[in-house]
Amino acid sequence: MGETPILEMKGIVKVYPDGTRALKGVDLTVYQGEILGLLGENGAGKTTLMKILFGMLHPTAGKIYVRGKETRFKSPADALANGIGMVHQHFTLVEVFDALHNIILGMEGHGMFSKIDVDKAREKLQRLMEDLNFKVPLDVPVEELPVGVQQRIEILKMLFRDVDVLILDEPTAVLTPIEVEELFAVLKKLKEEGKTIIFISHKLNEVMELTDRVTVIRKGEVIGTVNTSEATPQLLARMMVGRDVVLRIQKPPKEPGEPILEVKDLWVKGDRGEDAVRGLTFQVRAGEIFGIAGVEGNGQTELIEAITGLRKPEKGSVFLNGRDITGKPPKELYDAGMAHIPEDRTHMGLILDMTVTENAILGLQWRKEFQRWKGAIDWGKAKKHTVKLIEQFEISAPGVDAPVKSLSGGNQQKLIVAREVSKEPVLVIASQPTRGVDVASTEYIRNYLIKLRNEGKAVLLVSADLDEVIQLSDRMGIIYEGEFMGVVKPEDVTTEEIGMMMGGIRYEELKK
Amino acid sequence: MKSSKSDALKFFNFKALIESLIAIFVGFLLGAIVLLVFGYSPVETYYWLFKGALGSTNGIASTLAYSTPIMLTALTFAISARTGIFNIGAEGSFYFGAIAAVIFTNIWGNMWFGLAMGMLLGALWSLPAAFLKVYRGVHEVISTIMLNWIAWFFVLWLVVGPYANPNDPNKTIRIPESARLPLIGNTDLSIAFIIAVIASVLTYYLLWHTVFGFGMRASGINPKAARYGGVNPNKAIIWSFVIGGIMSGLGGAMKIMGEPPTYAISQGMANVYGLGFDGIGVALVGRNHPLGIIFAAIFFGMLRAGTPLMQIGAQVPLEIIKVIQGIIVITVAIPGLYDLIKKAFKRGEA
Amino acid sequence: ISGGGETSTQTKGKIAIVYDVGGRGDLSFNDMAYIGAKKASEDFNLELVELQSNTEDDYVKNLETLAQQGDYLVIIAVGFMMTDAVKKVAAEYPNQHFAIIDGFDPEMPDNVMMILFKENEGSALVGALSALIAADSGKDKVGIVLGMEIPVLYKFEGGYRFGVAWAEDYYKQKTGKDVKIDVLYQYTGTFTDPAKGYQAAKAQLDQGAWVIYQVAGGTGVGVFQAVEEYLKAHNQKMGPPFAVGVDSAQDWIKPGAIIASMMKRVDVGVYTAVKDAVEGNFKGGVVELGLKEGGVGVSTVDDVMAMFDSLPADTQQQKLKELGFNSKDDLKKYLEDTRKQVPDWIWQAVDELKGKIVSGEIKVPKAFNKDEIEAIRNAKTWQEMMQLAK
Amino acid sequence: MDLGSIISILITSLMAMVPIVLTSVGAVWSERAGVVSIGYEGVLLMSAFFGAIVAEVTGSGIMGLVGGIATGVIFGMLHGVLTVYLKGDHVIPGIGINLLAMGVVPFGILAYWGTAGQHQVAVTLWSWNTKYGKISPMIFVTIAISVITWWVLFKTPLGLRVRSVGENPEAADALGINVEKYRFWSTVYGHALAGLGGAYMSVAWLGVVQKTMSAGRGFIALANMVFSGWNPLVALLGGWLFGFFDALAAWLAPLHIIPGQFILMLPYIMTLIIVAGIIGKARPPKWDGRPYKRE
Ligand SMILES: Nc1ncnc2c1ncn2[C@@H]1O[C@H](COP(=O)(O)OP(=O)(O)OP(=O)(O)O)[C@@H](O)[C@H]1O
Ligand SMILES: Nc1ncnc2c1ncn2[C@@H]1O[C@H](COP(=O)(O)OP(=O)(O)OP(=O)(O)O)[C@@H](O)[C@H]1O
Ligand SMILES: [Mg+2]
Ligand SMILES: [Mg+2]
Repeated sequence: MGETPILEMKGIVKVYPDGTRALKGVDLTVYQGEILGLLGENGAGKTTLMKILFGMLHPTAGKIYVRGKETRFKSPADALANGIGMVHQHFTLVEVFDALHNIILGMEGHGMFSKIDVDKAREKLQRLMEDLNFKVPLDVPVEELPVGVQQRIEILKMLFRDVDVLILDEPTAVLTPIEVEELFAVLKKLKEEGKTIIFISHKLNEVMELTDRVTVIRKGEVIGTVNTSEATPQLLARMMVGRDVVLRIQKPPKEPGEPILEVKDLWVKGDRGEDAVRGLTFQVRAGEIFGIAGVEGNGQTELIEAITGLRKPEKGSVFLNGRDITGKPPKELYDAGMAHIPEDRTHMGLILDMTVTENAILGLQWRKEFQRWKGAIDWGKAKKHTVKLIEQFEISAPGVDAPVKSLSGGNQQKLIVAREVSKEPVLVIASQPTRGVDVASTEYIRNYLIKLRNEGKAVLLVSADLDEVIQLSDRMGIIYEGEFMGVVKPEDVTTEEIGMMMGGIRYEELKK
Repeated sequence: MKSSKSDALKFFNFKALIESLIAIFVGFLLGAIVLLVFGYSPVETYYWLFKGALGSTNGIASTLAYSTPIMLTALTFAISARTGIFNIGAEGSFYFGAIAAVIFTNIWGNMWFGLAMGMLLGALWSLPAAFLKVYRGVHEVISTIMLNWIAWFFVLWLVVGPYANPNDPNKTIRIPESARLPLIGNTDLSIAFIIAVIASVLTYYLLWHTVFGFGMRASGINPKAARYGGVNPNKAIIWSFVIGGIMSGLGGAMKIMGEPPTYAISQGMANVYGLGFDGIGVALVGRNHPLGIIFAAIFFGMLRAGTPLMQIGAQVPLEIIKVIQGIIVITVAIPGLYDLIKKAFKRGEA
Repeated sequence: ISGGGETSTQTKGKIAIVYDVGGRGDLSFNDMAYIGAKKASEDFNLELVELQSNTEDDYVKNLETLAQQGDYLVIIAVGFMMTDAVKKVAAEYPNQHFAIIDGFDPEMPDNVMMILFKENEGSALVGALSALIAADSGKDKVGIVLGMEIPVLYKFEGGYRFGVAWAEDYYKQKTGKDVKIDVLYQYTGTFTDPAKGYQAAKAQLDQGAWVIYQVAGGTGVGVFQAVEEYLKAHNQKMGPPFAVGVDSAQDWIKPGAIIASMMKRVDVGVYTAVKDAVEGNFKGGVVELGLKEGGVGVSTVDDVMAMFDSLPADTQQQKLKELGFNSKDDLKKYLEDTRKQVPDWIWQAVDELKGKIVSGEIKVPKAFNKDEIEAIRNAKTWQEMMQLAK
Repeated sequence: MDLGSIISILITSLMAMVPIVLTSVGAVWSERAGVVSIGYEGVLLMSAFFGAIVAEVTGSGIMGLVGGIATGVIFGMLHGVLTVYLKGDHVIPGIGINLLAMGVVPFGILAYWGTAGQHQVAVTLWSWNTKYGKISPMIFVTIAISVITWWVLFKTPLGLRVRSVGENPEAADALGINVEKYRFWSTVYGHALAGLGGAYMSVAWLGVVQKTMSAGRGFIALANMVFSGWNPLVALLGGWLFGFFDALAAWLAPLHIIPGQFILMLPYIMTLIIVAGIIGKARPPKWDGRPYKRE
């Protein structure tokens, strides 16, 4: 860790055009060669601060010093020229381009009208990937790649530009535990090479593991900076949230009841025609959380879509409360008592350009309680319902008529959970329910799932967060290439065993 | 709590209204410059324009009469736009609505029957584009442009052939008197205008106050989420085409059944041509909101109704009037004009 | 009053003219009506108010707006599409004089003068001219390119066919040789797309049409272009093959490529209506102008020069320069030379037909609707066709 | 149908394809960068008019084409400012431009040449007059432009950036690519090609300026653009196919096999059949028609 800061931000204020004061005079110091953690709840201003550092936003007030020199960034081009690169919270990839073109975009080489020298770029990239042991397929459109790989492409994009400072905005939110491990290995290696890294997260253990120092911000202000070696998760959590948080989940034992969801020999095809789900059979019983763990892209998405009526299964059947619901459209399933918290909240769970109220009744719009008469929505009643959800779930929203996109991701997720639960379902299907959600909301959502289980509902939980599955599930299936490697009780196996099953080794083989 | 409200649930969007008004004002201002450049007096021109459009009962009646068909074709565009579809097929459905009125009122001289058949044929003609979109993935811009041309030649053939008026081959057979839309008061304005306004309000109600419309709008913004929300986006798309077709078909039927003196389609379809396209502009100026469209249509109607006096009084040729209309429409496209002007004023104060 | 229109000080009154959607520049009845009205307004010292129509919906509004003002000697409505509008407005303003070009309604109020033209007669003459030019060159096809299929155009097509059939007979009698001249015809579906006219004429030339009569408004401009290109490709400055213009004397547009035009003297009709109104002789009812009345005819070089003279002076100079002539006389000479490409006996034959039609010996059939034009298309001889002219 | 007729139809279709293909290719480029315009119809008409004026003033057909391009550039800039910099709606300005053209051109013809409605252009581009019809060098220019545009769009850094800006401007922005600059000049390029197509109509193809001569080609070009799947090479093929069926319809019309109106439907029906039967789904650039704002 060098003595002179490579980067300094002083008194940064940011007021958005709509009047939101996102940053209220933030100071930040980054030293050469360190990994600095930036910790804060949803909406604390982390992204805003980093976008300013990257030239994507212009500060309302404040100064930025790069290597001791005051600098103004008009655009990311200036930041990149100064050796600062950023990997965004929401991926900024051109989905129809392959990785290679995404990476070289803007750095294609000489001559706007000359042919892109693909071979040269490929060579450089291959070397880069080998050095870091960090591989991505270069010729597949990125939209066809799993998120974990997309994440790597984002990082490679910056490394390709030889940046000295790498900003990573919540890079682990969408990664599987294995991928997180790999990422951390790479980041540590980069640090050894002398790169400086700013790492944003709300996951305390990650920050504890990776960083040298941590700066905590809350509501646009810096709460403090600590050396990681001197910090504890509890301390950081308190700094971040402003109160003590319980990171433990209380789960009383409970005898499960009748099977609510029964999946029998289900086969589902993926988008590219492959067999994504290969003959799965399982039950979820009343008063039980059945978890599905596994590396993402092993058929979880297709399984959930098939159960929830969004994708036609090839073969097999699904029963809800004894009724055959195979291939039935979502509306019928909701009427039959199913609720679904989808993995992709911005593209599926919510309609971002619609209001909070409209989103709060999405999937319940035909319910009698919101009708003036048959087919006519009574918005008054719908709004009352929305206000109730907002209060009950402590959702922070500008108003019921505000577009839902003006809510932070965590609050958006809470709104989805609130809405789905308000369907009074017998079965809740929760897919990645806490992805990208801050600690407090995560805690809330997890506890709520337990509450539902305690009330006797059946819960099917899919999560890439292994801790989450282990903590919440009564039973869990470990999925690999569309098949269960084992269905176990979390307390009966070790994390290592689960990890091996996620890697494709069957439980029976493990026990041999 | 921030006061950022979306326009979805509100009856009126004040800011959008002000913005449209400012745009129109700026458009007139730029138009005035053009007039001056060509040596015409803007004051006189606009005086005669407004006098022609609003200065008499007749003027007002023409303004509203002009606004009627384009209000309906604008609805066609807006309904689809709200369902995520760029449907420019209003033109074709309009032709079919018109010919349906001619054909069926001559079978049974009943006004309601004529309107119903107009709506039916308009809806039917919208189906090919809908099915091509949903089942073959054909982009609606291609299909509707092609179908408009096909409708044009097909209806042209009906007009000049089977349904030509034997006594006056320059038009089709006429709508029988029993099926003509009643006129309002002592004017040439028929109840078509009222029906169009009702259709707009119903569309508004449908889109914003029914489960059905909710599903359509959801599909338009995010089909994936709509599907998740229990809506079948493909059905929503088909319905948006169909309801759009109904509106244009109704427009076409009323154009023939509700406009004295001809009550027939002219040869060359001169009295039914182009109204579908005009509707796109109306819809956009009305911000794809059925209630906004009512006012936008009346505004366009004014520009049309005012032109004769403008030509006579200020001796401005029709072409210049089109230029001014073009400028006004372009100005309407300048976004945040309201904010721009507000900012400019603030800067002035500081 | 500011404004771009000609403001004559001291005028004796006002006349108004309402154009149909084709508007000025249709090279057809709107332009011709303007020429007549302009001339009348100059001769009688009147103020001329012109009103264009955006769409057919504007007709009533335009006429009504004028009638309301009540100070026009006569309001001239150009085009059959205004018939209903004139009928309605005239009934509402019985003291206002109206004249309508090409419009007819049996119940028209009697303050309306309906000026009609026998386009079939004029078309018969150019039909005969075309067919004889073809026969003389040993060809067996002539063509007609029309605009949108509307019944008004049947009159042109029917007359043209009659002329062709008559010419077949004439040619046989003159030379003793049988000829069969086919008429290639196509309705392009538009009056506004020169490219469509160009393509249609090109297709007809490919298929052997030797003279092409255009009845297609703006679309027809493309017909001239196609014929001129054919001449260029064959290193000819003048036809045959030729195009035939319509409505106004269009020969000046492409000298050398256009042999003549079927003139429809809307200008004469308009002028007469204004004159009657000025002199207090205005009478409602039908005024039908045929060959006999000079309402239609084949353009002469003088007609073309007069048409050319109606252009503004600097436009004329510019045009002459563009066409490569030093003076109007050069242009005139060139037009005369063009006509000399057709032997005199053909011109005489056309005159002979004209004489017979004027005298009433020959009646040219007039197709009003699809059935009638079909009957003419199916008829074998001109006599058979004449039977169809009741 | 003999060989001569086939050659003639081919030539006619190649000549007819030029304005449609140029406009489509321009629109492809502009939409690849994310900017939609429906004002091409008006641009075609106005550049036919201004192109002819420039040709006559300079005495050069080539300069006439340049004049058409300049007209396109001006309206492209107008559209670009409104949509790219002021973040306005992408469709409305086009409607305004089309209206404007319907006023400017008839008025302009009368005001400038003194002849109402039409004007025979005195200076036209050199062309090769064959027995089977006129062949304009612009056919080859059009083919070249399509191929070059395709190549630049898919093979060069410039094209990569343009496409990135239309697919995901945020991604481009985050890599220091000036989204607004690329979008703006892409819009200008798109309209410039339409301008060239318009000037071709008056200065090279028909030798006439007529007040309605665009006759829907701007819209056909947009349909062709979608048809092409936003690919300049396919747009070339599509434009030619359309021209071919158009020419074939004109050729078949005098034969009167079926009522004329049905013959005239031919190009439109064939397009529909081809699209429905073969092409199917075309996916527009993801951010097509959407303004990009950072904050
Ligand atoms: N585009 C925007 N317009 C208006 N306000 C915004 C915008 N983006 C962010 N904000 C505001 O700025 C504040 C900080 O947001 P920011 O995205 O920086 O938070 P964050 O710390 O990154 O949160 P998270 O952990 O959820 O990513 C928020 O409270 C929000 O209200
Ligand atoms: N268009 C907008 N208008 C107003 N505020 C906005 C807008 N977009 C985002 N915000 C604000 O920005 C904040 C952060 O937004 P962002 O989308 O970055 O959430 P996030 O960082 O993903 O949150 P989370 O970490 O919970 O996922 C939110 O608090 C929200 O209020
Ligand atoms: Mg953030
Ligand atoms: Mg976040």
